[in-house]
Amino acid sequence: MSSSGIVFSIIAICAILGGLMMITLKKVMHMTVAMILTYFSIAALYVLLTAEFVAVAQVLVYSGGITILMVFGIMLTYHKAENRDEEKVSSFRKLITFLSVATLGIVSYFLVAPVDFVAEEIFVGDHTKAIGEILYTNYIIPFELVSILLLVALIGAVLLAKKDKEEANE
Amino acid sequence: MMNEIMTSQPSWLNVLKFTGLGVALILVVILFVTYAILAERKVMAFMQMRPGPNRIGGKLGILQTLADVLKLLLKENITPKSADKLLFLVAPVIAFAPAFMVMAVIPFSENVTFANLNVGVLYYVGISGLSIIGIVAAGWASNNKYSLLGGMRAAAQMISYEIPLVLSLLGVILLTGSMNLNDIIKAQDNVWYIFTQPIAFVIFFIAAIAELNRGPFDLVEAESELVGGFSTEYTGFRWAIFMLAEYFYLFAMSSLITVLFLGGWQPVMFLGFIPGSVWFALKFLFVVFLFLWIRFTFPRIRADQLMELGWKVLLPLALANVFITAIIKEIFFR
Amino acid sequence: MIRTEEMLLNVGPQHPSTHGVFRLVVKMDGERIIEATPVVGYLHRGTEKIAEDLLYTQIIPYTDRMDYLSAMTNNYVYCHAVETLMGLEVPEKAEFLRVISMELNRIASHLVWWGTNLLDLGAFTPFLYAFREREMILNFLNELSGSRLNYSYMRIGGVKWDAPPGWIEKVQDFIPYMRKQLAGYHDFVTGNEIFLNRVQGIGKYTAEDAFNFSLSGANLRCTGASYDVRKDDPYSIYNRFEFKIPVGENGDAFDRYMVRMKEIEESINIIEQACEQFPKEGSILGKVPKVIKPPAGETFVRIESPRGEIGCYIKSEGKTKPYRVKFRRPSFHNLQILPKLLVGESMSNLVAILGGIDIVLGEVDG
Amino acid sequence: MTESNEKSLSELRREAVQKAKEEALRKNQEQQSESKTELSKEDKLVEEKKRAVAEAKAKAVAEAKAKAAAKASSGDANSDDEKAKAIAEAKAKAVAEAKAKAATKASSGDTNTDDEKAKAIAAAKAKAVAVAKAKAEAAAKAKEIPEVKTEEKPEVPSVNKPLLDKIVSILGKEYIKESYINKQSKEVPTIIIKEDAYESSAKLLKENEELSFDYLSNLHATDLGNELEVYSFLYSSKKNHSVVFKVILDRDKASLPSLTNIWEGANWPEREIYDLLGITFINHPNMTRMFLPETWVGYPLRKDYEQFDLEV
Repeated sequence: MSSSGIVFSIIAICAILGGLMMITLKKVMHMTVAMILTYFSIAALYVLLTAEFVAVAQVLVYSGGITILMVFGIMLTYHKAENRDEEKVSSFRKLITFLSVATLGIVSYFLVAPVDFVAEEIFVGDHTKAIGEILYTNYIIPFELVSILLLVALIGAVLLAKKDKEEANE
Repeated sequence: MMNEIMTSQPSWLNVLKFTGLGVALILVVILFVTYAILAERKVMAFMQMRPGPNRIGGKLGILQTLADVLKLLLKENITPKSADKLLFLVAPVIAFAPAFMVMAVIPFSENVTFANLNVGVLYYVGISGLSIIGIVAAGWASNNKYSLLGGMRAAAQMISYEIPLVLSLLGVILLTGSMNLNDIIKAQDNVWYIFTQPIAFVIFFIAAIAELNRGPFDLVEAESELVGGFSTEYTGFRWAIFMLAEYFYLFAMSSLITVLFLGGWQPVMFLGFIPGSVWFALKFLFVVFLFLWIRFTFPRIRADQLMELGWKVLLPLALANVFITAIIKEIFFR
Repeated sequence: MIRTEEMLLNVGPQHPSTHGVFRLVVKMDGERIIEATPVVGYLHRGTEKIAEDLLYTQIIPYTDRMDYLSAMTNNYVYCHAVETLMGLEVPEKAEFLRVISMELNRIASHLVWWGTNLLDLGAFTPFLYAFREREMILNFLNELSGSRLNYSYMRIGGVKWDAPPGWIEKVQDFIPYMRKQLAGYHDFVTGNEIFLNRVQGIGKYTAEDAFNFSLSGANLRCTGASYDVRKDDPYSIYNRFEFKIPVGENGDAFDRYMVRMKEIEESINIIEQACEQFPKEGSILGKVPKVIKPPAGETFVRIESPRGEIGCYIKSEGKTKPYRVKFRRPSFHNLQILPKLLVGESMSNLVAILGGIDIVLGEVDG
Repeated sequence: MTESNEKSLSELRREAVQKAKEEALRKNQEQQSESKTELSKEDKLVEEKKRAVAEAKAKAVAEAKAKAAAKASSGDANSDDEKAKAIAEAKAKAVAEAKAKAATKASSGDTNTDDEKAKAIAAAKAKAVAVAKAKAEAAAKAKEIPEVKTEEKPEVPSVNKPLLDKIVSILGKEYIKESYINKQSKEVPTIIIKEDAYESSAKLLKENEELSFDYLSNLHATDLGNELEVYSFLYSSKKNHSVVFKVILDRDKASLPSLTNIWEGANWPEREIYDLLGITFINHPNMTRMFLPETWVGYPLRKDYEQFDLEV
């Protein structure tokens, strides 16, 4: 295996591990920390593809996102509930879960296996510039539409927050 | 040098080289931190008309910080009974690791850059944002209400101030046409960006103080309100790691400001015979001094006023700055 | 609707900004305070009970320890009460020494307040500036009384020591220096935008409220009410000096700040005049019987301490020990309005408001 | 007390003696008519009363003597003399009152235990002795003063006399137990209100336009031995005058209406009083201990307080 292959394997395992921890851990804060692992590993994968801009954007966006998730996790969950005893899961249910996961694995393997990944030449150069050029030429309309959507979301969030305050004052 | 290693074939030797360089850098930065703390105390003492540390290591207290570090290392590490043990342990690491990672992109002189990334500026901002997760986690894991409040404040402050920070950078990036820090320095060959982008500099500087959680924006710790904020329950070396992260960021942020607005290692006027690294160090120290000066002069700002300043003043200003810069560049520099 | 959990926060008894062992149980919604309940008594030493078993002169040191930042005024109020009860005359020179030492102490006390209040607001440097000047005043008082904090300088019927040679001149030299420093303080802090934002408009109340809550001192005068015992019920020789009673307008934390700062100026004026008129000759202790045995009866006197109106009630049965001693402790009364001021404020404002009230826990708990 | 200003001293003396005598006599009669069945007790009471009367007489005589001496030495109306006189007068009154009180207590003997009575008497006696001593001292002092003017001059009425009169007339004489100018306390008008008129008078003191005592400067209580006294010092910021407003309470059923509705500032002082002297304030928003822990036993500022756990 080539050295990049080794690095890839390590990072991929980290990403998967983060995902697994995310769904198995019990406490909200632990889950979010596991999420960081996943997202950060994915960013590392982008670096491996020399897509620096995407990698950094990934980190930039998700570090803020996860922080907010944490804050909401702290504020909106009832902490004492986290310590309750584990619910008993029937073996039947475990079996069903295992079967469905296994099926999914097999199906996706057979779907992915025949696809032939042609090792295209990795783009070397200023990714940022390339992305910018494409965004502002070929994809200008979707780009602008997304901007408007985000703006609407932003204004909506402000409005919602403001309404809450007024209600609280009443 | 770095580029050579980067482009060479992967080998165990390279792994060794990387490790060695990393250790060298961390030692340099730790040395800086050691004396930054001493300098901070000495500058503070000077401003407050008192001698400052003067017992250990002669009149200047040269060994004071070393003694402090030793003390912290020897102290007992207390984990509160009701704390979340795992996260309590991991949080300092999460806070510290990014602080060191951001050092990689900063060009200390023409030749010494660890990673000449094309997205250097963005890399810095992105990675430094990760630390906040460690701080929020520490606040939550301590299971102390003051810590939690500190963590929450940290989150709110980071989110509010990252936006003006990045937006104020856009002016510089627009003028340079690159996010590579080396390119940015080179673009300041004739005139520094502090003169062409003064508004951006002011916004960036204010936002930087907030990002560093230093006075007057040190609401996260705010010893008079939240006792110690997120680090209330931390003792010994774990606490020291938080402090280390803070001073690492001070180092990194001062370097970044030097690079972005003060022309990095570019010499002043005709004094080109002095090596670039010396110029860098001088400008860097000046910025550090500015941070210290501001810290000891102003009272702490209030949380809601901090938000107001961020969203209602800095953000619109930064946007206007980007807008004006874009127009000027379009008209005059095309 | 999504609701956040309310949080019960114990501010104190060990907290950097409560200035002692004071506890506030705060119910919070995020950073907003819904309800605040002060809990005091951690420093209660039972001074009034102890005093019942002490001779009249033995009580003086206990008064030092109540408001340890301005022990002179505490000494004075107690001695004044005994003198009033006995109808003793105090020699002029003693009164001058008393006034000078009290006003010096007032400045020292306000300086501590100024420094610590700004420390609460997150500015460290002013604290050290304030303590530098305070140190000089403490040196003066040390030379006068032999002690730096708990002076026990006053005696029933006079004072313990005469001013050492050259002391008055030293104090006179200090006056222009202090004026200069005070101007420096204003340059440094009062005009600061962040500081103004922190204190303006918070912890507001009206003069009516202030009277209703029995507030006194700067806490009362910040509302515009001009009530100062030194003017309204003159004691000692205060009616010989010209000084103004600084008042505020809005009754917010900033006005409290300004009133105290101006009070320092007025104290300087008083000291200046007192030093000029200081009698060179004369005794420092009046005609006091060997055994102090006030006639049966009761008395209540009040004077103006840095923190407000401090009073002393003594009931005598004609014995060598008082039947009942009670101190009206201004901090205790001033603190009462705190729960009302804190509702709806944030954690940051809590320290600003509490700092603005200027409490000394030794006095609150008595 | 104040009416004495215009009267000559001899008159006053006679009056005081007569008053005490009358009072004691009245009490005696009352008691005799009241409880004839309880013989053994009655005997004791009679004895006590006799003693009280005798004491009152002795006291009055002693006082008069002291006064006469003072007058003789410095008949002139200099301040010392005046003060001494005032003190003596106040004392005479206080003593007479104390004795009367003791007598009252003794007469309502059915409820009281013998022990208590004894205590009350002892207290009264102690007081009497103290007062006598003080007076003697005052007299001695007065003698020391070398002025030898024999001319007699009436006392200068206090500047606060009109205020006192005004307050008394506004509050209503029938609600006031006693009112005088306290010369030992910077001539502050002092009124002792009857217990049931406490709250309404306080309200009147604050709300009446001519008085408008808007500032409760001090509020505390004292254990007088057989009763509790609640003392409040009121000040008017508008008129710049002050008054002392007192009420005397029964020691066993110590409760008063709270003044927090009138002056918010009464809140903590009332809690302090509750904490240290055990007076309960009705309608107080938070009648809990102020300084001591809730588990504390007893009220430390009461004179008969004994620590619950002595080892501590």
